[in-house]
Amino acid sequence: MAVQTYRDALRDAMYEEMERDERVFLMGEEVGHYQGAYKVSQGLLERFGERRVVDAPIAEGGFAGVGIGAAMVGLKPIIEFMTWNFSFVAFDQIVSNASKIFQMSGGAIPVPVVFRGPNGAARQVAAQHSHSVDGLYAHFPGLQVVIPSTPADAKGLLKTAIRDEPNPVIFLEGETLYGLKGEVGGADDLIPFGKARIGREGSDVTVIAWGRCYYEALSAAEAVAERGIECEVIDPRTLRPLDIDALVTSVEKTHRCVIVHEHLPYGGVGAEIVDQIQRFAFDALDAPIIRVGSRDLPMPYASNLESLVLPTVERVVEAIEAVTYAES
Amino acid sequence: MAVQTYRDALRDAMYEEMERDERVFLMGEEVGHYQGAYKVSQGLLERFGERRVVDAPIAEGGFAGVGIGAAMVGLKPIIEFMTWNFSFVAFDQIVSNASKIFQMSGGAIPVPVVFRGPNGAARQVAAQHSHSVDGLYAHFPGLQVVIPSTPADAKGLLKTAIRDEPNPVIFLEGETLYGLKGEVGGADDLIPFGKARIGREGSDVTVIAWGRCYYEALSAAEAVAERGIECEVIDPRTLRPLDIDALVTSVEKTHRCVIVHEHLPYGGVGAEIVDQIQRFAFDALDAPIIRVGSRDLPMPYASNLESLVLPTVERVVEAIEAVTYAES
Amino acid sequence: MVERAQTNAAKRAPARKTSGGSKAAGSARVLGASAGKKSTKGKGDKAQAKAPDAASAKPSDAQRKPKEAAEAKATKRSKGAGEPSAAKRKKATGSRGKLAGRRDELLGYFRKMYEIRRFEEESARGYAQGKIGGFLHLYIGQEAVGVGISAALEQEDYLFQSYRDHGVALARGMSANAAMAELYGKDTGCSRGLGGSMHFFDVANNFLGGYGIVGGQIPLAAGTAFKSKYTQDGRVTVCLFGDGATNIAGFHEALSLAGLWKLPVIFVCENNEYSMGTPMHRTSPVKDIADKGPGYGMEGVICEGHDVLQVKACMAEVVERARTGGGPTLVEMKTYRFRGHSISDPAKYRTDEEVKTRKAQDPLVVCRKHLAAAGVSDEELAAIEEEIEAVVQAAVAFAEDSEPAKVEVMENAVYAPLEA
Amino acid sequence: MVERAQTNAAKRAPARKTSGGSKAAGSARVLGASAGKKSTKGKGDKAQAKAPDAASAKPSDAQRKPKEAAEAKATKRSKGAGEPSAAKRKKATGSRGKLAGRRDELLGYFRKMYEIRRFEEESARGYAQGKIGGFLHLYIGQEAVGVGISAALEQEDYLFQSYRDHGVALARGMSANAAMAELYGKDTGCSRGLGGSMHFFDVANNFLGGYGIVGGQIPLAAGTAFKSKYTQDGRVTVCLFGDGATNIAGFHEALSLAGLWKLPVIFVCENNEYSMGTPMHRTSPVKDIADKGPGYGMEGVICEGHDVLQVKACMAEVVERARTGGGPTLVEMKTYRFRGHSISDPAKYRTDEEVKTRKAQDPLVVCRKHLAAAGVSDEELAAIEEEIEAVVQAAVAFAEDSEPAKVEVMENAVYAPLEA
Ligand SMILES: Cc1ncc(C[n+]2csc(CCOP(=O)(O)OP(=O)(O)O)c2C)c(N)n1
Ligand SMILES: Cc1ncc(C[n+]2csc(CCOP(=O)(O)OP(=O)(O)O)c2C)c(N)n1
Ligand SMILES: [Mg+2]
Ligand SMILES: [Mg+2]
Repeated sequence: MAVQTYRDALRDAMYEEMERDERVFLMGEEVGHYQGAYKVSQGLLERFGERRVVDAPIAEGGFAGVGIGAAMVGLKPIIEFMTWNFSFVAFDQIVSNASKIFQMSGGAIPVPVVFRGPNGAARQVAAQHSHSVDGLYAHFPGLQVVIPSTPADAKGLLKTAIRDEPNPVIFLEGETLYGLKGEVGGADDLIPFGKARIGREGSDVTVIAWGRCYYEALSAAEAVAERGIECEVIDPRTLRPLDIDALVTSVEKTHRCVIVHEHLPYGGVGAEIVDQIQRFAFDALDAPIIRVGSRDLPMPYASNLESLVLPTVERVVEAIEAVTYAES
Repeated sequence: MAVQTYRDALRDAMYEEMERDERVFLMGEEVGHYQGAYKVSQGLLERFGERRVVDAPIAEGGFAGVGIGAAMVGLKPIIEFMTWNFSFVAFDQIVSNASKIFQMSGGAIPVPVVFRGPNGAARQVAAQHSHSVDGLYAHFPGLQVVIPSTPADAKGLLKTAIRDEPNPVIFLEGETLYGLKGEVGGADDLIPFGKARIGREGSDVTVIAWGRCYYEALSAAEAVAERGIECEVIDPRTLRPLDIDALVTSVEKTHRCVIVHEHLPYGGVGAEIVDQIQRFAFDALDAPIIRVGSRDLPMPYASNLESLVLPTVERVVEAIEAVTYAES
Repeated sequence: MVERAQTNAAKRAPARKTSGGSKAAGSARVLGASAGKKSTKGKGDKAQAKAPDAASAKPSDAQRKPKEAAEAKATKRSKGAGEPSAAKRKKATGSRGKLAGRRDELLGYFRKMYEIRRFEEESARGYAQGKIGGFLHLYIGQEAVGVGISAALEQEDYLFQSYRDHGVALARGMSANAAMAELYGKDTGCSRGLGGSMHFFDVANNFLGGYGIVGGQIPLAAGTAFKSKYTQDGRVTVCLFGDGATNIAGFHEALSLAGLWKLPVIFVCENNEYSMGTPMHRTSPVKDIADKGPGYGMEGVICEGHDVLQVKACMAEVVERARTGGGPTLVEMKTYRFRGHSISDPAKYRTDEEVKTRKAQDPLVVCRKHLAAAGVSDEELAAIEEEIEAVVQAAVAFAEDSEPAKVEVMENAVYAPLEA
Repeated sequence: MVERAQTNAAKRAPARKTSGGSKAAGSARVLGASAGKKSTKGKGDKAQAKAPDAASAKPSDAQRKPKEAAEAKATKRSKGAGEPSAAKRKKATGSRGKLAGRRDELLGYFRKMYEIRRFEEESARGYAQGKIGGFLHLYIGQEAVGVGISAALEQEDYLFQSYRDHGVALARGMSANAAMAELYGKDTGCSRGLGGSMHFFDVANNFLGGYGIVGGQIPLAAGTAFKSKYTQDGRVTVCLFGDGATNIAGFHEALSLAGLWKLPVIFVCENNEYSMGTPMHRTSPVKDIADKGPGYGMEGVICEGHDVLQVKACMAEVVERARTGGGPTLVEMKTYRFRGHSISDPAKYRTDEEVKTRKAQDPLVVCRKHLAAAGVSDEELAAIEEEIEAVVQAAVAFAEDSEPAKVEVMENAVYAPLEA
């Protein structure tokens, strides 16, 4: 297997799918001539030309709608949001149109569009640029929400997203993960939606984490392992559909659960997983489930404050200690 | 105490606060000459004139922004969304500006704006017009989310919302509640945010419900009371801030909990309450917490299907039976 | 242990449909201008309003302005801010001879417009009887727009509309049965009972939907036009929306993109003078919607929307331009709705006189005049009316008798739901 | 048992501030036109570019066009679609005598523009040193716009800007200390370290913020202007944004509302020819942003944004109109940024030649010419530069020495948070 960065894995997924299927095109701000604000689309313009790699003006609601409309009549658009923060100006298109047209039309019109881009806080980009939107979009039936943490998942899941029909896909990348290296699959290695990946096996605590937080979870697991606490770290990879079976199976083994996510704490995916686990594994639980997420505040600019708001390895360790009633 | 409809209670709250404070104005589509799409602003134009009761073109993002901007410099705008579905085109203004400016400015610029309008499904208005947005907006720190179920709460909470500083208020009314009658408070009876109301006392199951679903909860409580199950029905009234103390206190008494809401099931306020209760009352719980919400589907038009999607008294009864391990 | 519903992918919308759509509106493209009497300049023209039924085509008009193509030319808008708005409307003239040659075409238009009118009246009745629920926005008064547009399109062209979508869907070729069954929430409805009044869909006729969020459909239309440019499929997209919709985000972003990329799309604003209860002068900073075109690098055109022939002629020209790479146009159709905004709106915000004046330009009345000029007798029209009556009554019966909307359809038309 | 943080309401922004703002840009309103040499027609004018330092004011110009007021009149835009874009720029002429009378005013502009330039250079340095984080968008090259605008405003007028906000904030009167401390994430920063580069705020100077979502600030500006109309406070709001921002929702909805309600607001597009890496001809359907004004019922005006005197003169006129009830204007400032979009952008999408050509119109160079014409010596300017150098270095030292941003401020500036 080849070793690649997460960024290149995404690029290759698009490249290969565009080679494979003439209907696939990429549209977004700076995706073409600039090679992508984060260089994820590097080289695509040169290979596929302006017809299929389309620089869009700053009009997210407009070009999200263009993607939806084009998908309604048979194209397979990949719409890049320069970051997911900017999807808020396209929110109505995503929620009122993309997620509903398939059903409103009585199943007649599928909308196979992929919306993708970096999600979550980069560093010190402050309140308007630091959103993790996973908790937001997973709320809506008719959307599928994908959030890969490794280069292999990035590639395999993006390929599935592009080929997937009929509902739109919200594909959440990690800006702070773009440089991460790892092995990736080949042109035909698709990763199905709805299948969690066990990143580390363990018997004492189930730690569920995705996106960037997957690495905080792994680090915390390493840290507590030294003290004899063995964590099972699971990455759901897709938040909708959610592989609740895998999560519940693990909790039935460990009897304890910590969830780590970057999104805001009120509601969201984290709370949904808590709800499902307490319903499906009520008798198995030996301690309350604890979530580690962003603190409940708009993101401050100053780095000393930002690091108090984002989830950290220390906070994950504390949560693991709390559910195991361990001393720190 | 006077008896009024929920609609008139809202109108009077605005009327009284506009009398009291020259800085308060109402803006929205059809709020003036048309007297409000749902007649909530009946008579306000005649009393306060076009300067303070402002008919806006269909430009929710624009006039939500006008409300925020006006609030930044000292006015106290009430911005009506004809229904909350239409707030999606103003989503970025609400989330990126209204909820954040107070903090981004280092606390220098409060944004005392009230966004209000009917929330949730009316009847058969289909996928794009049937959203309950409580689960959506409660996610964001910097917003306060209020959802009155009775005429008294409607009036008292709206008055607090208008007088409240410094953060914006999301005020969610019930279209299907507008005609409901009840006693209401006087001009100076404000109801504080963050205080739940116990609608029915009981010892066996805590049923938490708000908005329209409060009535489904009460009906279900009546139904199971005949079989000797006594429910405590609690309406949080404000979802952010959330009176978790009151909810936990009740669950510690009843050891069982059902949550009823109209919003979509994935995440949202319901899941948040589950999370908090299982954290704060873990040992008190004798059964998993069960939520009754909208089914996880875009809302269909046909009435036979719509009533399968919306929460019903029957589904609440089933949930109560489930947490009490009762036979139906 | 946990079961999750997982659905099969539904069939994709057919990528291309080339069979001719010889619906009532007729599939033959009439390239020249319509004929008819000189259009009024607006509601102020009382003289005209006083002779609603007379077939008043004046041969002298036709003699004065013999060049049909020139007449059909949609008025170019070219003005800056500050200038008083001086929208010039296209003036159509007619002659008995000209119209006689368009007899069948006119009959087709009449038939379809009358069908829409009667369909809407039956919808209102069904609503009053509680058979139809939700919101119901009628097209009565605007029939000429939908029918004239459809007449100017090829079967494979794409069409989008707002929630006020029954008339346009019927004009595009949807059967009254499928339309009425949708209103009744039945499985035989055009959206299988899931969409209702505001969300009609008809993929076979490339009617890509009615949409409930004001302006929300406009970027979608830029999207289908993008597809046409991408695949060079030769199709044109037409997107309708109201006057009120021109103030919202979707209008701006879609027109900006379409203007920039020269997409084959026609943006048609049905200016019925009101957005809900608010007259346009209280919602728009400019007097004519067409004036919003130039800022998007496209022409703004005004057309008298009560005359199906003028609508057809105007659309034929701009559609042709779009089809041949000339880019988008913003067309303002001056029209009027005779009923309230929706079925629950008593429309008290306008005077009886205003409505009466406008009813003199009822598209059916105007069309009847053309028909008379073309030599069609009242008896012939009465026969058509009778036929249509049967069609509409059959649609109601069909809707009544159909199976209710199905749970499986609802559950299968969404991917990856939670098991709640 | 569960603790929830509950905060005190912070103090409201002062409702009114009437003290004169004699900041460097000067509070005296100069009503007439600026003086200076004939402006170029764009980047093609190489002859001009070759003499960047010569004081080339030609007395003969002034004699040919003696009427200052007429010259200052911003060019009215009036064109429809299809016409070739033929933006006429305001042409300013100058005479040594005229400029001599504006000596102090010019020195004030130079001082502020130079302060901005040096501040930005130090920002870039702080970023390279890792003292400043996040995104950093510099104002270098656009100084004349911010300074000229501020000069045309009263202290109590409201101002909004995008994320490219340092220069405008300084022009408006923010201290370099508060600005630099904000970039360093310190409690003494203008937003107490919570906002950072993109979110400067300065309530005392009615600078109502820098905003990160493209176009997001524009409706807010309509909101403060609405407040001014509501309270008749006589204030005008100015809202800046980039050329790229004119394609987005917020631009459209805000201009529609302002045009409809005749709000006292000036929309200033800083057209620096690029949105990030994309030149304007690939983002806008029209060649000049000013052409987007008429569709909103407002005049579109083009101004040469590299000349602070022209900016001031143009703004003075349209601000006066807004203040006296004449409604909003869309002003297009033709400008250029010398650096990349943000500090991390190498700006490879433009040629060295293009940048070199534009640097001949560096606002500081242009201002120096005016100063020379006004009889100001190089020594005098060198002394000012030295003063400013001290101010900027002091700001860096101040930022370094200040306390980091405070947890309490962060926690108190939001109501009703969960206890996570
Ligand atoms: C974004 C949004 N805001 C408000 C509404 C409520 N609404 C439905 S139709 C309508 C009026 C639309 O007027 P216009 O665009 O002129 O179309 P018409 O109804 O006249 O055909 C309004 C305000 C909506 N559906 N969507
Ligand atoms: C809604 C939104 N989309 C995208 C971005 C990312 N972005 C930031 S600045 C920028 C370019 C803006 O160009 P312009 O409006 O011309 O302003 P300039 O930077 O040239 O001053 C983009 C695309 C954003 N901040 N907000
Ligand atoms: Mg209308
Ligand atoms: Mg720019």
